[in-house]
Amino acid sequence: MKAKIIGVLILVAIVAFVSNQVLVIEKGTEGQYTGVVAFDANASSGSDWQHIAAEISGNAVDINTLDLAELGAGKSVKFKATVEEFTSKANGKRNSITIKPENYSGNYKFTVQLGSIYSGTAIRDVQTVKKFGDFTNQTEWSQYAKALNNQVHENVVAPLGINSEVKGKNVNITGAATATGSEVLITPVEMSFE
Amino acid sequence: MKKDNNQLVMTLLKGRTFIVLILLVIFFSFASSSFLSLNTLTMVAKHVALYGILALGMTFVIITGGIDLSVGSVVGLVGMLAGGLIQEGFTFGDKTLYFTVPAIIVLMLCVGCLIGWINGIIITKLNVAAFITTLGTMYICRGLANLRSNGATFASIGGFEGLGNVGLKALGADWLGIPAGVYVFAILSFMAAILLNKTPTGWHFLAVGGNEKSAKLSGIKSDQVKIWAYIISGFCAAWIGLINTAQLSAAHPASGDGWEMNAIAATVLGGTSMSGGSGTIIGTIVGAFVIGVINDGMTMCGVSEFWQKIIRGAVIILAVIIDQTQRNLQAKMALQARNESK
Amino acid sequence: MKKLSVIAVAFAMILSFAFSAFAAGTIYIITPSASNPFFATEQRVGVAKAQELGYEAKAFSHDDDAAKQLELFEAAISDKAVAIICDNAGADASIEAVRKAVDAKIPVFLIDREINESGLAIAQIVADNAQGAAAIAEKWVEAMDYQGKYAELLGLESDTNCWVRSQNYHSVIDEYPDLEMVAQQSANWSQTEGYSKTEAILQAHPEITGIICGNDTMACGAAQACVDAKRTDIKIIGLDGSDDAAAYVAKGQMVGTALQQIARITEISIEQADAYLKDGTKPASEKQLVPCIAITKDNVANLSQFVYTEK
Amino acid sequence: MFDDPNVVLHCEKIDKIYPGTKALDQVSFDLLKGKVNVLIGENGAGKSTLMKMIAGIEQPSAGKMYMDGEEVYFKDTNAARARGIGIIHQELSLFQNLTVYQNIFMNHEKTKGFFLDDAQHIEGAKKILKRLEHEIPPDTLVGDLRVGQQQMVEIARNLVEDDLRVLIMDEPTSSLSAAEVKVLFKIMRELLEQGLSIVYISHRLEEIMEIGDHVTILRDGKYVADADIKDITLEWIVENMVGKNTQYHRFTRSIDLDKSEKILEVKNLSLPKTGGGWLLDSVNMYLKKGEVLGIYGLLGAGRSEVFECLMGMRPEHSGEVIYNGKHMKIGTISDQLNAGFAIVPEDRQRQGLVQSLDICKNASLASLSDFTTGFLMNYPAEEKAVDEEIKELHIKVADKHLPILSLSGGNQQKVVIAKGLMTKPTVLLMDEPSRGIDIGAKTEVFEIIHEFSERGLSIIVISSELKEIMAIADRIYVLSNGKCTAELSGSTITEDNLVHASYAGLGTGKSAA
Repeated sequence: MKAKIIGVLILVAIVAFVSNQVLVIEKGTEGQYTGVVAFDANASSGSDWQHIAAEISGNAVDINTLDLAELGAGKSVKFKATVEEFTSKANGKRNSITIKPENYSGNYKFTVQLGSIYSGTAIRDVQTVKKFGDFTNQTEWSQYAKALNNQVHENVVAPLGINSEVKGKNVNITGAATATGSEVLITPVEMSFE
Repeated sequence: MKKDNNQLVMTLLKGRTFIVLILLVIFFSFASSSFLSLNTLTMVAKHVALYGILALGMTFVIITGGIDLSVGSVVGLVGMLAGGLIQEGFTFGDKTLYFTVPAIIVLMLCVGCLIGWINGIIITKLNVAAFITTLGTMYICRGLANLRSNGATFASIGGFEGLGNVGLKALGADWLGIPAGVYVFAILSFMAAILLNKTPTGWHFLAVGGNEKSAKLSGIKSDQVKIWAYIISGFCAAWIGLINTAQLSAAHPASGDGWEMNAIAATVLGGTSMSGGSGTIIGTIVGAFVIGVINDGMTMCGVSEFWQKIIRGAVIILAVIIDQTQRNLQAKMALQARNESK
Repeated sequence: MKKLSVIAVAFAMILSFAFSAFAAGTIYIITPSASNPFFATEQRVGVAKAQELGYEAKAFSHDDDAAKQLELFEAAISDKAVAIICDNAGADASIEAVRKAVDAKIPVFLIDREINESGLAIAQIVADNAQGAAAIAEKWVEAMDYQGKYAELLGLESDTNCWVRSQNYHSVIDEYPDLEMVAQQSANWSQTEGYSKTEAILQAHPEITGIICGNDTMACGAAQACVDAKRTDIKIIGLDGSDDAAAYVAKGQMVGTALQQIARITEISIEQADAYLKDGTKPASEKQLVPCIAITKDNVANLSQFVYTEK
Repeated sequence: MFDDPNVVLHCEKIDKIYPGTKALDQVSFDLLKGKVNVLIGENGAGKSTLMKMIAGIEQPSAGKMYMDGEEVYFKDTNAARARGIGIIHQELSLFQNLTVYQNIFMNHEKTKGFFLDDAQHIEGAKKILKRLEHEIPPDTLVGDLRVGQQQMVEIARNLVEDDLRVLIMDEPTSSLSAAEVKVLFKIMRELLEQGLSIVYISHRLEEIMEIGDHVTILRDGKYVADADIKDITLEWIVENMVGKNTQYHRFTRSIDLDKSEKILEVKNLSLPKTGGGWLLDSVNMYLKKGEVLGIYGLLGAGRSEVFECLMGMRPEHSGEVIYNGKHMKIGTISDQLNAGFAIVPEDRQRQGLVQSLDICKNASLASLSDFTTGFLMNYPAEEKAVDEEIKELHIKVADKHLPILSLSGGNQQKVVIAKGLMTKPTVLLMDEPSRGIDIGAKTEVFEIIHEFSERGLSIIVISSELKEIMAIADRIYVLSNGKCTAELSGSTITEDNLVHASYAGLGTGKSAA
């Protein structure tokens, strides 16, 4: 009996102590107390986009002056070309055009990806506005790459409303290019049909 | 002549763990030039504290003839609950509760006790073998620990001034050059020794483990005594959950995986009999140090991970063999003494 | 007396392992379990390179236990190691261990995985899991022809890399609404579990045509399960670039894997440690991403022992 | 309501029913104040059970107990202890792993604040042990003490409380030396003077005559008689204990045992007891071919130990065994089985049968190697042999593949006997073969024993039931406290001889007869 009373008293003391040592806040308002802002790749890429597009345009070199074998992980390029073919895969999520650059006579094959899903991280890898070290970890770094690809679609590709009618047209392209084997993949940052 | 010989061997055997500890320290001091230094010894003490505290609770459980396999998982679960309370708070409806660190410590110790209590109730009232019960709670607690965050780590253990929950890291820091865990180890060891040797309850642990039937005939509530042993074990495990989280500055759901084995090993090395009824706190502490010195010593000597495991296993088996030898010799000497007095 | 001699033998045993040459200092190489060929490669290459440059090297496993990792770091500090190379046990849970070493003025070089904190380690030479996962996922999506049902085998859920890889697989795959995940299970990085979980999934969801796996050991288990179940139609990918996986890729039983150039990464880390110890040269940036190489049937011949050589 | 100033505790028609047996049947008992109340009866008469009720260890199935004019109910030992009732158990119930003073004060700890007051414990222990004239150092481990000393500690435990009113002593002298018994009696008299009441259970009849005041006799769980010691004789006690009820048919032998050769002879068989003393003390025995030899004795007299030695279960024994005229070295159990020994153990459920196996497997378990072809079991051969045995022993079995527990106790026992016989033994050892089976089955078991002995099998039977052993045995050895106290045959086999011899070894030096 005595033990039970002591037990209850201890329990009451614990409850009293704990309820005295608690801060109750509205759900989701932690930020006001901590000042911590969660990482948002889209917000970050949005504000960086103009600088990055400008940087890539500024650094871009004509494709005919490049040794394509050294393209590797990515370079900024610009060129004028003729559209050879428009392809659409995966219900229009993987659109692309194959092109023939002006004055090019080599046997590389050139593809411009037009989304809405973009592969690779070429834009992120050629820009210097943000570095890997600016991010907490590679997850954020890869989210950032994806967010930049989304910017490409929103700002560059989507407004043009490209479809199979572009075949045979001439196009001016600035963008980031990568190569695997003899295939060059271009992610555009500026594009205009004539 | 032979009798004196026996007595000498007996004394050596009784103090064997301590002798082994001294020999190990001497050995590693020669094997690794940097071993015998204040820094190294502090480090060893810090590492020993982790499973030493678990072993304290385990000593009570094993003395009563049981076993607690759940302690390692309780370490993980308590760490995750504490980490979650600091980083995400406790959401209840549209309110979120952020507890202060002292409150979190109290709550987590309660969680440890609660799991111990559940273990004890299942073992005594529902008559399930201790091995099975705690094996079950071991899996359950590990699952809950992972479930709390879906396997992710809680990294913001430091807390935020604005939320008033700063301070857990102090449990992982050094105070006056000695890690906080070592203080906790010392205090809990002291309390455990007092409890076991200086209170009626302590006698009851030994009585229930030594001869449960007689204990019942003496009017001791053996079920309650056993339940208390598991509560103590859970309490100790909760401390390790907190200390480990503080030391890592992060709560990791895999924390404490397999530590119950270290705790059992330390307890057994310390001379606690797996069949219950005998054991000392000081023995357990020395046992924990033996394991700690072997671990850290071998690492500093560059012994490969695989060999470390082999040697650790051999040491444990050797300890039990020697323990058995001691018991046999003791029985032999008692018989001898009796025949002489006849 | 007999007991004492046994103890003496035990000591002698430890002794024989204890002493190796005293050199320009000891480099500690701490990795996850050496039972996995990937991490065994880290230890093997690391020790070899360190000895080549005149250091003593000690290699240990933390078994993905952050507390054990901390103990190993503290042992290294007590042992006055000159540098620590570490493939860590968790991006958040490892920060404290690195901080301890840095406070004790021991340079730390992280390999393979990064930690969520900059400015502590001298270098974080990270295999770009995110890029690797995305790259191989793209190959897989093509192999799947952008449609079908599939299952995912996750690694140990408390491991950061488990989620990095999964998220990046899904960042690619989830864009295609016709690809539907019908099962997601953890196989704890283990080949045995990969095998048994795949068997179970095939029973429950015979309609799947693809399995994405968080690492190669699980992928090998999954591939073997599919071979045994005569399900040659199932497209499997893994990540790491182990020789075992390469064998399955070469036979067409796996679509591909992403090679983390772990041998190269380990060598770089030792070289950078050597440079730092000799004259304090730090690498240009702390965080260095080493890209992964997507390995498919086309280029699998170039892969051997985690080293990719263009032929 | 019950009120008698001379009675401390009154039991009114107590029943105690265990699954299958009625241990106490309408027993009433008066515990007289300031007296030594002696309880006596054969093994299993219900003495210890009655005392367990009074001490609160177990609770009666029916009946009431009164103390101080009011009804009492003891739900546990604490409740009985609160009424001043203490008990010294038959089996030592000490903590071998703890010290003398810890044992004495267990659950009666003295504390200073929260903490144990060991100084007071040691002081108190010293005082009590001094009173008991056994000045054992209080910090000795109880496990290191002689059994006699342990018994003293057990007694000391009960004396430590001042409020003790009733002390129950269940065979406290069974392991004490003569000198120790003297001290104990002196203490008992002191306690009586202090107004304590004592219940005393013992098999040592002459002790009872010396210390007892009033004797109550139980038999088969029932009250038989009670009387003041001064009014009665030893003969009266034996007569009431044994009773004059059932009679078994005595078999007539066709074999002339005088001409039969000795098949087994045991010389100086001794077996040390852990904790001092002897379980068997220089026992000499022989067994002739075709003979049914009886071993009679009280519980703990060393009967089963003889079998355990012969079956190789007690390698620590000493002595010489001559088997078939040759000196025999006792090996392992399987060696002994191969040599032609077979045993029907005492505890059928725990030692005789494997509950999880069926009837057939239980019967053939000891002789499986006879039914193999290469490494594999030859099931047809096995089943045929089992069928034969079932037929021969008249085991009532519907299907031999039914679970063993589906059989009645008597038939289970026959399966155990069949198991022994299937090893084709030369010597069959049967430990209490009639225990726990009904009278019809008993007779059948006896018939089996007789029949096989007529065929030349030599059988040793242990029994604690006088009538039984007298009916079946050609010759009887009586064991008492590990010593062989009598060899009876033919006309010397009488109840009086058996009973007196069975108490003879317990005496404090002189024989009780």
